[in-house]
Amino acid sequence: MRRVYLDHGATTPVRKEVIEAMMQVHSEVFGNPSSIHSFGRPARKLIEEAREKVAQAIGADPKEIIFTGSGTEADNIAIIGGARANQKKGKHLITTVVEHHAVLDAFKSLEKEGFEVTYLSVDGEGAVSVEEFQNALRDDTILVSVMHANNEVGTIQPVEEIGKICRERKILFHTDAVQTVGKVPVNVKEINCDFLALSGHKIYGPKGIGALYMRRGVRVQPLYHGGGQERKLRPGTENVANIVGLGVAIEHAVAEMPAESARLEKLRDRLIEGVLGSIEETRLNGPRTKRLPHNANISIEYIEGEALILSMDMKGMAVSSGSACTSGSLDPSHVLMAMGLTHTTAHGSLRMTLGHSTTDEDVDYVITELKPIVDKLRAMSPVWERFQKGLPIH
Amino acid sequence: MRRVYLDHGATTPVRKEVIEAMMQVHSEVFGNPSSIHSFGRPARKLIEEAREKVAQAIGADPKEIIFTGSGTEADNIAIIGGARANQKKGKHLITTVVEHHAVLDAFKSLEKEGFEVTYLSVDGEGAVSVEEFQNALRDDTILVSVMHANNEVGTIQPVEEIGKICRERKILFHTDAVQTVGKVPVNVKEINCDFLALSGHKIYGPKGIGALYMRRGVRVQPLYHGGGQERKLRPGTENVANIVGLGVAIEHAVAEMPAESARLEKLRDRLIEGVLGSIEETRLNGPRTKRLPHNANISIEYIEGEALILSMDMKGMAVSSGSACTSGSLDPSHVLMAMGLTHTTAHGSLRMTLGHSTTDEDVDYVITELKPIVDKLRAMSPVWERFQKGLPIH
Amino acid sequence: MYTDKVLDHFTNPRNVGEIEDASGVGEVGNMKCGDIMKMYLKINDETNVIEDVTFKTFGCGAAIATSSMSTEMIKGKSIDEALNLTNRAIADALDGLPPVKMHCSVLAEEALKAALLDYQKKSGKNLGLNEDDFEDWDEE
Amino acid sequence: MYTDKVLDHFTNPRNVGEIEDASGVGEVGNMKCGDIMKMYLKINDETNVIEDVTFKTFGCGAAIATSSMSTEMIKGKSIDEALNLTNRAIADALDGLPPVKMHCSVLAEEALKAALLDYQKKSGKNLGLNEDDFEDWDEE
Ligand SMILES: Cc1ncc(COP(=O)(O)O)c(C=O)c1O
Ligand SMILES: Cc1ncc(COP(=O)(O)O)c(C=O)c1O
Repeated sequence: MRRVYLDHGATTPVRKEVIEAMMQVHSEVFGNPSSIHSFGRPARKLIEEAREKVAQAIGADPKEIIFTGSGTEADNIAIIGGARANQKKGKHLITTVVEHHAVLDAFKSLEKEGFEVTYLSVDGEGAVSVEEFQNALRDDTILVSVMHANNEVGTIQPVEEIGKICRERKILFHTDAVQTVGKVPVNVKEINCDFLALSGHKIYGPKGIGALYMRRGVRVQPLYHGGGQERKLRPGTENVANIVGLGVAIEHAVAEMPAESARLEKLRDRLIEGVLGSIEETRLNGPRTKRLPHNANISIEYIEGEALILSMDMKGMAVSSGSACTSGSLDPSHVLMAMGLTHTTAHGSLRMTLGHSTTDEDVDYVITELKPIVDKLRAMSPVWERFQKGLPIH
Repeated sequence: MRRVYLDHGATTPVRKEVIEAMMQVHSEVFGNPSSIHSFGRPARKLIEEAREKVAQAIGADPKEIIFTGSGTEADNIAIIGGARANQKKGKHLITTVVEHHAVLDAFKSLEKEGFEVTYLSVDGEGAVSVEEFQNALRDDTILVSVMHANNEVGTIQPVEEIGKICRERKILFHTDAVQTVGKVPVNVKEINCDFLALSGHKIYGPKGIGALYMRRGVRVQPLYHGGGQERKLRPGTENVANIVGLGVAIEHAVAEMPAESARLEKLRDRLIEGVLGSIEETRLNGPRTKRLPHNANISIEYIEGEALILSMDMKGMAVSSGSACTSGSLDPSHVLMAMGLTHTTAHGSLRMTLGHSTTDEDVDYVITELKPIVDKLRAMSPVWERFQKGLPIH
Repeated sequence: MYTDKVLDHFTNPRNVGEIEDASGVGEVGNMKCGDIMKMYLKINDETNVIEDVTFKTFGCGAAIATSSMSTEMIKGKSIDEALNLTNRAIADALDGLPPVKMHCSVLAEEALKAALLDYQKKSGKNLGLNEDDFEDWDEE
Repeated sequence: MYTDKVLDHFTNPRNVGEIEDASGVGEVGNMKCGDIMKMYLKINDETNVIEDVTFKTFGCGAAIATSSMSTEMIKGKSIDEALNLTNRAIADALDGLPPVKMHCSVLAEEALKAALLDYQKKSGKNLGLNEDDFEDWDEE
């Protein structure tokens, strides 16, 4: 059976060059980077080389890069660490309703500490409005976090404008760029951000490594305590192999971006058109153009997402859904609900995220195989029955 | 030139079986463990298998194991998370003056939050006294942390007794077992602990992975927020490869422990005797017997540790020191100072930690090569001059 | 995540469909939770035997599998036997469900009881079912 | 961490030792900080030229290297030239020091000044050095 991996938004395979580089570290450069002897020094050097690569990829200075254990950690250090370090200046924070849980839950925890958070709404395509953002600003606003692009529907946010306003008002601005690095240009100077989070496993690097860009001069309160590693913000012996892996991964990701993103965009468009054209009662979620080049998010009405994923999986297609059951919770995607979708439409959403391995044949395969699956699930669905009989959908 | 790695206490090489297992994960099981499709499910399975191995190694239930990004993280979650979750019951905490910075700095940060911390002293061999511990207990004591064995001088602490008293009084007990797993038997039931921290890179596993044992029923407040991974205590996409690596490493470490520890103990004793016998004005730090089997910590009076490390490094010997300059701070090891050593003696300390690769020839090499190095540094030392002239050492 | 039995019932669900002249029909769940189950029963009024049973389900893999399994478990059985079917028995018959999916088995039990309640109303027989019971159904 | 020059001066330190009949001897640092430097000067009273200089140092690699380098930099120089030697010049001559080690170069400068102060006292010449300056030495 053909296997078609269309879940690159969840994680990517580790590229060959990355695996090779990491293997070499594991077998040859095992020293502790904090050791001053000849086993430790090469490890330190590898870390600093990787730091340069990450800095270069996003237009930063190596001194501004802190390696973390994940994108989640980078988000948390920026948001919680940044808010706590600046709470004397004010207690108001701004973010959006469509952030990843790594951001959203960090803000929720800050609310418990006495911070006030404004959650910006989004329009039907998942985009925040700069105007609403401006209206939300207060004299005591100290930190703003708006993701660069959304992980579910791929909407790219106006971070440059928001960043510019924050800079003018000396408000810290964080952006979660976990989904954009290697997909669209990411430059900390253009975004005008003080913090930026990225993650290795979304760009063909290893899992368990992320990086936080922290602009020179910005201070945060550490969340973990211990050794002096990573400017005391991420104490603990460094994950040298994964740091090296991230360096190699980001270097490749940025280099290949122009060609690869154009290639994926074409495939994505064909996929979207193919599915919308062949299956009735489907709709694209998120914007048609201002979206991540590799993201297709489609609602297939009257069937439920997990059932769809499982059925597709049995035909070799790996996809994800913004639906309830995948996460073990009963709520449909907070992103889709924030965009104004009904529960029915949100539950039936299907996210297909393309990547290196995706070919024209993969797209054809999905277009061909999806329809019979949908037909089968709809034949089983009491909601589809209602729809066909013209009865109200509750 | 012969290369002799005697810094296994800082970090260990990654064993072949671990590298192979991790490589296989990187190249074959790249899915996100949270994905329900056929790319994600095998990753989840690998994590749960590794969890069983870790649990088994320390006498715990798999449900009681949380994978973290390092030993430091495990320490922080237990101490900060445990204290915060229980602050309604009391604000008093107890630890020791000889803990690793991952523990000590976590307590320092809790002091800033309003907790009161008692730091137990140690005797001349680095051991805490159960009696002093009992006297320190208060009605509002909620959490105690005593390391299983010290990373610098190898002193094994009476954790079982302390744990028993804590259990009786329903006080949470954490132990940092980063240095003991795979060296001496570690069993959470015998230690009577509620938390236990361990780390991959001290047992021939990868860097950037640790585990926290958290006894069934115990609750902590998370430090990072985001996805639901690792019971919401370590959110972020799991480092599957490193988790698998830790599983393989700990399984081997525990299996080979009886034979390997006996072997290392013999080598260590020969090393200690050789150095003490051939170089005047030297002393063993820490206990002669109740110490980690692979740890030799020796003070070589009247010379400074970093100079010693560098000189030994130039002859291929990788060791570490509890002296000032290695850490970029000017303070000599807090552990040695707590044991009552003078600054002179503390600055001249040398830690040699043996491991898999250590052979009889290595030990001979160190015994032969160390003396001329010490002679040269002493010839340069104004303090040695004072000593020889019978002048007071300030 | 799912046992082979769950996957089997999900992939090849038994007794999917409607029964034109059903003796009782029950529908439970709602769109918010993302699970709706509808069950159709054909009951022999004389023997009280469930001669046919079908379902339609909007929901996740577990929802579909528990629906399918529950129809298999009551087909050809008496009303009394059906009334004794618990959600745990359904889950057990599927070799277990992940904890977060146990509510699906509850839903399947509910759908069956709702269909029997409908039959109670239509047939005038007293099966001991009470409309109110459906409000505070025990979702474990 | 260390430059090749630092490692060279650490491994092969120049001018190690004592001068029996030194014109001036200075010792700075303390055991607490882990660095003690002692410098011996042989000065030609007529020409004010530093004809010989030696050191003894207890301390880290940087402490030994900066001691060694500073003796090289002043040997054969006049007192005035020696007085103008800054810690930064010593560090630069070693192709730099890690930030945490800059204090070692300060110590080397201090040891030299202390030895010159001792010479000032012994010779009765006024070199413009003041005992008090050693208290609040500018450690950058
Ligand atoms: C006793 C002890 N605790 C904690 C740690 C920290 O472990 P990690 O480096 O995995 O953060 C170490 C090692 O560095 C240690 O020796
Ligand atoms: C937008 C966004 N932010 C944060 C994360 C978290 O990254 P990580 O899995 O490395 O913790 C992800 C991916 O899961 C993401 O898509």
